[in-house]
Amino acid sequence: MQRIGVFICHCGTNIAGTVDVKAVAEALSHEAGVVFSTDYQYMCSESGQQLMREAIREHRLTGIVVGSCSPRMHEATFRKAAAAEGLNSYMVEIANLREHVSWIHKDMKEATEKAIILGRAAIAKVHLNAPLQAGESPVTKRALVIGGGIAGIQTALDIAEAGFEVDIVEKSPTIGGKMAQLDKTFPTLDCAACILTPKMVDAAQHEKITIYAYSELEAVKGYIGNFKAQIRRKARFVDETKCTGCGICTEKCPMKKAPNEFNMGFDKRGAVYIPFAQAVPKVATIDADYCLMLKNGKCGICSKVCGAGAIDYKQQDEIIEREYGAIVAATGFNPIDAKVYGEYGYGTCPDVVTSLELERLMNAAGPTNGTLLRPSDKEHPHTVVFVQCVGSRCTETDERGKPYCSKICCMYTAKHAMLIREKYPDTDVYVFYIDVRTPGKNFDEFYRRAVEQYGVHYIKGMVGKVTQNGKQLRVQASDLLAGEQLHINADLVVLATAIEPDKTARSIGTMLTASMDTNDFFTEAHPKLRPVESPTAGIFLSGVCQGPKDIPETVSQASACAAKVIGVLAKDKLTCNPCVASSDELLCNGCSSCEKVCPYGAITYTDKEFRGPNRTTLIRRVASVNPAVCQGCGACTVACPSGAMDLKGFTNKQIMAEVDAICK
Amino acid sequence: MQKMMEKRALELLADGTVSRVLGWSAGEFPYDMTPAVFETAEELQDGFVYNDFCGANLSKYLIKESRKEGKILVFLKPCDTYSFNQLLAEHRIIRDNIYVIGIECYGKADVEKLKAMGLEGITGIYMKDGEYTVETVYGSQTVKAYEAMAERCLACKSKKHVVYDELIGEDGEVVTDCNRFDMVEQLEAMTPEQRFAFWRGELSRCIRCNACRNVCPACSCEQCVFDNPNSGVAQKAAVNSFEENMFHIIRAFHVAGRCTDCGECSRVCPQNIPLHLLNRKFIKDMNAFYGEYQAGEDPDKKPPLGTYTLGDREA
Amino acid sequence: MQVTEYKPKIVAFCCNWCSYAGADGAGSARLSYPEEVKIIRVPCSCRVNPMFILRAFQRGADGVIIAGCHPGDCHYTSGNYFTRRRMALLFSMLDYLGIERERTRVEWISAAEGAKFSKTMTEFCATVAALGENKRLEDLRCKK
Amino acid sequence: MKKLSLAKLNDLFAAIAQREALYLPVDNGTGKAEYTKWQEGTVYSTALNTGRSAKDFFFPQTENLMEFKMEGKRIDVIDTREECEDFVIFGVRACDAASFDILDRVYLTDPVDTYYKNRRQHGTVVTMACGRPAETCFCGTFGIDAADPKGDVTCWTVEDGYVLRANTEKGEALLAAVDGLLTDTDDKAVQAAQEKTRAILAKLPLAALSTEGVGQGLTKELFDRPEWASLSEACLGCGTCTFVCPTCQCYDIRDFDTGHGIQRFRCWDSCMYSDFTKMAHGNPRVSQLERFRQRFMHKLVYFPDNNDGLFGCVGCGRCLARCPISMNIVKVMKTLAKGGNK
Amino acid sequence: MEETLIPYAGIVTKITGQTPDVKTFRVEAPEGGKLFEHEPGQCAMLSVPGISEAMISITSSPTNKAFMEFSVKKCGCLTDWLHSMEEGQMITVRGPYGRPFPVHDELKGKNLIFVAGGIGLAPLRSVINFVRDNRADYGHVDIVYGSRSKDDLVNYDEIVGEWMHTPDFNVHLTIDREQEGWDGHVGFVPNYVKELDFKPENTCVLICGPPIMIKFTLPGLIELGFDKTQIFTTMELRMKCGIGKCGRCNIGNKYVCKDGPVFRFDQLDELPDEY
Repeated sequence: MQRIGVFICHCGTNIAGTVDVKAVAEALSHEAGVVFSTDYQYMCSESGQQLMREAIREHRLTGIVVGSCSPRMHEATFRKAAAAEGLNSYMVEIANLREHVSWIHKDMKEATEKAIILGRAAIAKVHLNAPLQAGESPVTKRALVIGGGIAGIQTALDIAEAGFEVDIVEKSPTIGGKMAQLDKTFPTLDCAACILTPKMVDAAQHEKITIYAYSELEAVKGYIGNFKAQIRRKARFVDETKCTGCGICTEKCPMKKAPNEFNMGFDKRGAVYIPFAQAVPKVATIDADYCLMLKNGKCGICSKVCGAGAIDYKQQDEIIEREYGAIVAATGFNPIDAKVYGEYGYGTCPDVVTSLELERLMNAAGPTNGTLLRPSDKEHPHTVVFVQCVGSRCTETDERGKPYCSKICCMYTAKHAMLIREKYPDTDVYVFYIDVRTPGKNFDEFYRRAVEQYGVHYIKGMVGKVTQNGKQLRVQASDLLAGEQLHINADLVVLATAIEPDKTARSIGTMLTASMDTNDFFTEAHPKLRPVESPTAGIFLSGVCQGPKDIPETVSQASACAAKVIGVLAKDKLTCNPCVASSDELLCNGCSSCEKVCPYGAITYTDKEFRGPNRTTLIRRVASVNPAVCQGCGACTVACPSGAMDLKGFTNKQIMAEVDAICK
Repeated sequence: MQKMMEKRALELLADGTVSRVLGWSAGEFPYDMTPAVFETAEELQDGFVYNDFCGANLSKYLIKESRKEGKILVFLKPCDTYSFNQLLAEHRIIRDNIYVIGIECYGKADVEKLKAMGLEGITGIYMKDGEYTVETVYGSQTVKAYEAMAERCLACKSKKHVVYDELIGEDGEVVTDCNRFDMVEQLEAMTPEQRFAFWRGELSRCIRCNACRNVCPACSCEQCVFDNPNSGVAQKAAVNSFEENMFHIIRAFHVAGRCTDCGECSRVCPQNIPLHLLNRKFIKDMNAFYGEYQAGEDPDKKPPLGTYTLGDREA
Repeated sequence: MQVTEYKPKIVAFCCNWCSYAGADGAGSARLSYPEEVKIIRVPCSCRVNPMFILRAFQRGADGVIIAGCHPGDCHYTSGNYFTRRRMALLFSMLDYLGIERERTRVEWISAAEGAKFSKTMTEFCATVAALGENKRLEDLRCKK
Repeated sequence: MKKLSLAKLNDLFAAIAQREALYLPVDNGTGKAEYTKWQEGTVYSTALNTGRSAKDFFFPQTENLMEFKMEGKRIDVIDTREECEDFVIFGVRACDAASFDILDRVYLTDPVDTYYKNRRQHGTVVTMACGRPAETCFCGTFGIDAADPKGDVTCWTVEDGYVLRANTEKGEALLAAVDGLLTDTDDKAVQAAQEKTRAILAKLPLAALSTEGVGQGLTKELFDRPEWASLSEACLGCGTCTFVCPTCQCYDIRDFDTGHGIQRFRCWDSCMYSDFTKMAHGNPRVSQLERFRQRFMHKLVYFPDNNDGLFGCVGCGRCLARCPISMNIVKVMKTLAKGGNK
Repeated sequence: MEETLIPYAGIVTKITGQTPDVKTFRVEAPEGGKLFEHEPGQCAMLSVPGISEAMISITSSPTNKAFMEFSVKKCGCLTDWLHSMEEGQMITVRGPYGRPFPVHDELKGKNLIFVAGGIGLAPLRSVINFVRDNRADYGHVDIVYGSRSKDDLVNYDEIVGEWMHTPDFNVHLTIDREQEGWDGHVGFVPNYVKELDFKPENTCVLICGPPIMIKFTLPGLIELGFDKTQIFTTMELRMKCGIGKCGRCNIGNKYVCKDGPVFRFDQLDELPDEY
């Protein structure tokens, strides 16, 4: 029989406002085994914890039930408090009276009744709790960063600076990501390449960093501290170790029809190419879709011109396996395909472009060498219209767009407008917006400069339609403030398209068993308190893969993420989750059902000797669970027909006791 | 058949291939054979019997017998070989200690069927030309063999031996047009109310004697959850309709994907509850949801509950 | 005359990583659902043994819902896939025994889907309430 | 003796059922008869015997003994016993009727089992003499006459109706209550029926089965006989034989937590079960051999030891028909009788 | 009508820790006093409803009119529960069950030797205290009691404080292995019994302890000239009903709960070897 203490938290008025906490404490005081029951303003506060500790001492408590907020919030807090008093942490159970009761129910009587029932269930469980001891597992002191954009680079650099090895896996031939494609950056207007490329070089040169560019994650096994990842190193058909990046091959390649991704397809590149001058690693890659040699075995020029002998048409994808202690997802984003918004003419009218395309059209290293020219006739545009929120902040009924705000568009549009007006003062610039959102250091000042200093026309309203009208574009829009319809003849229309997580994020999330939201952004362990961790231990989140953010935010999150990773790698051993499966050898018949459903391969079988009747010995095959490998999902417990396999902390009897208490 | 089996068993005993023989021994009546282990030629010659009433599936005895000293000879009918394979896949029997003779089978007789025809006081049963001559204290009568055939044999799924060391008689084929799911389909076609009434009628007869469980080759747990006082679900009696349901649902679930549909559960039920209809429902569903699977057919194939696909149907 | 609607007892097994968090999310967003729903936290939906479900019905539950991560999102990679198979078979068996199919359900609710949690629970509650008291899997001994 | 014409059987049932609950064998749809409560339209089954024995009426498979209310440190014991209502069982065969004597020896000796006694006092047994015994019958081995069963009232099926004889006060009261349906008769028709039955009984395959080699005082001789090993070899350890047996009376006492109290109930148990004698630190009957031996030693030796030679078997043959592996008391008796010094 | 299966509810008024795994529970009726009377050697069914029922020997003497006591070793579901109980809680008790030691006939006027090991002292303690309270009816008393260690000796305080000071009582304590702070005898009970060289004349032996101890003590006693008719023991088997009906505690034709638990060794010889 346990001696149970019950503590009902008011959580200010969060719980006490809807639940009669005194009545709950009183009702639960009559439950079998309860020797102490009380309520308190804030159980999680220092004095609340003190109250619990005193009660443990004074009443010799062997079990604790706290009626409070979600265990996902403060279970650890109360466990620590109990442990400080010498009570095993796993003798604490939480009845979730806030998220599951007071916050969702309005009627005091009903909420109180439900609170009492949840309290009873927790008491019933604690009766069957047993002290659990956490085991330990070693840590591989290397991190994997998936994605080589500014987020991945920053995280990798910070981890490496702390003295740990980091591997970056980047699916494209070079690291740099989206930032490498940008022209200037708000709100300081410094050039993206100038601030990014040194970091890329730092990463390339850092002795602790290994970059696997043109590589993709194939599979991940294991758990925090002990991941095993398979990385597919896609065939570049160029030996990375030999290529000097001289670029002769790219010049001599006769096949010049491949669209240049880096310039958003505005120009062409060769079948063998280096994405841009500052690419890291600066090695050529042969595009198998275009290479004549690879396609029909005729050409081979690049091989002939390469002084280093780096060209290797026979190169194959290679899969390497590496071990890691922690994994960072920095998979980044892409603009959505603006073609779905046919009314804006994208894809049909060549002079309707996206903001990222505009970045390239304005960049000195871009297809126009930095001169803003219309894609259609390479003329200077005199009237430019920006359309905001294309695919962002959509209502639920709009299946083409995203419900969220893409966050960066207001600022980069202000930047674009300002840059155009500065370079080409004869240009009229219109911005159609729903709201202008400029929270951030020096952001609003930046926007006001665009309006006040550069005379950009900001019009609150929606663009209804963009149609080709001769050489010009006819923009139909409404001015909400003036309450009138507008028709503007524009030379260039720029769409601020929403951004979405990279398409590969979903499959990577599945590999990492990291949960994702409906928009395919990785879910953080806690939206406020653990924003850079995935709920899956050992998986961390950096950059836009977690949610839209601009460069400064991305970089700070990347560093925060690195700090978390360093926190894991700095440890020699990790404490394991003690809530793991274990097999009762006396019941186990070694049928292997459990092994088949274990995702971690934590179950093995051995032949063991048992005492049989009349002093005989029986040899039986029985299962045993490696507690460092088991993550405690419990799949095996249901696969086991004899009930030999049970899960500590969530035993069959504990769960059934909760069921009984709830249904009573 | 009996002669051939006996002869071969005597040979294998004599040449030391096996030290024991698992077969059937004669009963008081023409139909009540008991599974038995014979250790000597004399015992075999005295007591070994094989006839149309030797329906018992001997494979489960091998859990115990294959762990004893020496090799044991076992006679397995086609359906028994599936159970044998399944036990092998679950590491419950030691293959090296077993010599399997597959015996051909065209269906076993069910004495209950004879009795249901009003044949009481049976003193002798003789088989000739597809007919049984049944002698009773009240006179004799002839019955067509198929009229006395056990239900499970009428819906035989396979006459093929999936494992054996040698065969006596012919090896058959998997019965592709077997109608074993007919009754399941009939039940499925009923309304829930009708189905509920049907199963209440059947399961309410349960006396929880555990014969179905103890005879089942898949129920080979060291201790059944229903016998384990620490499991929290231990039951000893069919106290009420809930416990009847609980026992039979959970038992069927525990053998789901492992049950070879050997039909022993229904054969032994003293209350004639068609327990195989529960197992067959699971088998039918698994086939329909996750592709054809026959437990015991291929020990290396993953059972439906031990694997999954991304596109499985929703529950 | 006002007919008082039957208030069913609902047990919701929620996996710790997605659906329990989803329930917390519903709480944080103050998205209400009937108080008849009581949540039991399990590490993964695959921890739910058919015995627990029958046990709940025995002890007086009128409906049992199992909520887990969306397929592909299981914290343990594959747990919910096994849940899906097990429950598909179990529910089909219950149906076969003539026990109302609508009393049991599996739903995939992510940590971000507080709204879905609340909506699902509200709907499920209404469905079960319409069925009324669980008679076919009841244990009279457990009735007061 | 009283006579009931064939046509009036249903009237008799109706008349009895008006006074008290009446149970009689009825076909249950699987080709087997089971005791069922009579109501208008119920058809009496003339099947030789019921699938389950008649012991259920006095010793049901499960019954509540008492309840406990638990609150905090307090326990209240609640006696839930209630006076049983009168009832009649019609159509009990000689074997089952004899089994009641055996159950009485256990449950009505000091200390009396009040649950059993209550039912026994309120139940009236109407037996039906056998007409078509089966090959599995061997009640004669234990001195039971299938043609002249015991019970409160004995009934014979004769050519043109039924002859009834009251054997006890309870029986007389029952017949008196339905006297309007009955006429007086002599025992000629009964004797003819009995002769016919006895002639068949003599021809049954087990007619010659004797109790030689088993019985009172033979513990030492039989306990260590090597044949137990082969006899018990195939036993599955299920409870079929025990549960269909009219004389098996072992029980278990269990508690069930209803959520609002503890119900203590008893239920049939089987000495064939591996956990029957299991204790926290071991089991005196380690293997199926010991458990199998216990069941038959109890019926054939221990029970006669403690009950003036009365055997704990009535030869109803249910276990012969029902055992999944066709091992049974007849095979045991014959094996034990064969050469005692093997 | 009285039904022996329906228990009494009693209050556990005192719990005394005897050894690391043995506790003694004092049980009184809610209105005070004993739940029922008993004879030395008889047992009672203790139960916590919902947990389990178990047959436990009554360790207090019938001469104690205020309460009953049970010494319980922690070894299963119910005993674990009892050990975690607190004073003031209720349990249920039914009984008394079984045949007592024949203190009114065969043992009367005899010299008595009690041989006990570990928790085996519990049933004998009832007799010992009965004999102390009826000192004139019995002759010389020897008590041989052994345990694994000093800490495992049950009722140590009572033995040293009271039994050792009872006239014509000789208490011989022994422990299995040398231990600091123990200057008494060291060795196993069977050997110690032989060393003590008891005389069989007009003497009865009451023995209770682990089977292995009984097995080895018996030949020693026979060697000393004792006849099996002079030696009594008490048995323990799985019991449920306590009244010889549920069918599980029989050894041959004898039911331990009804015909035992006290047996004379010559009676045990008549029974098959299945215990």
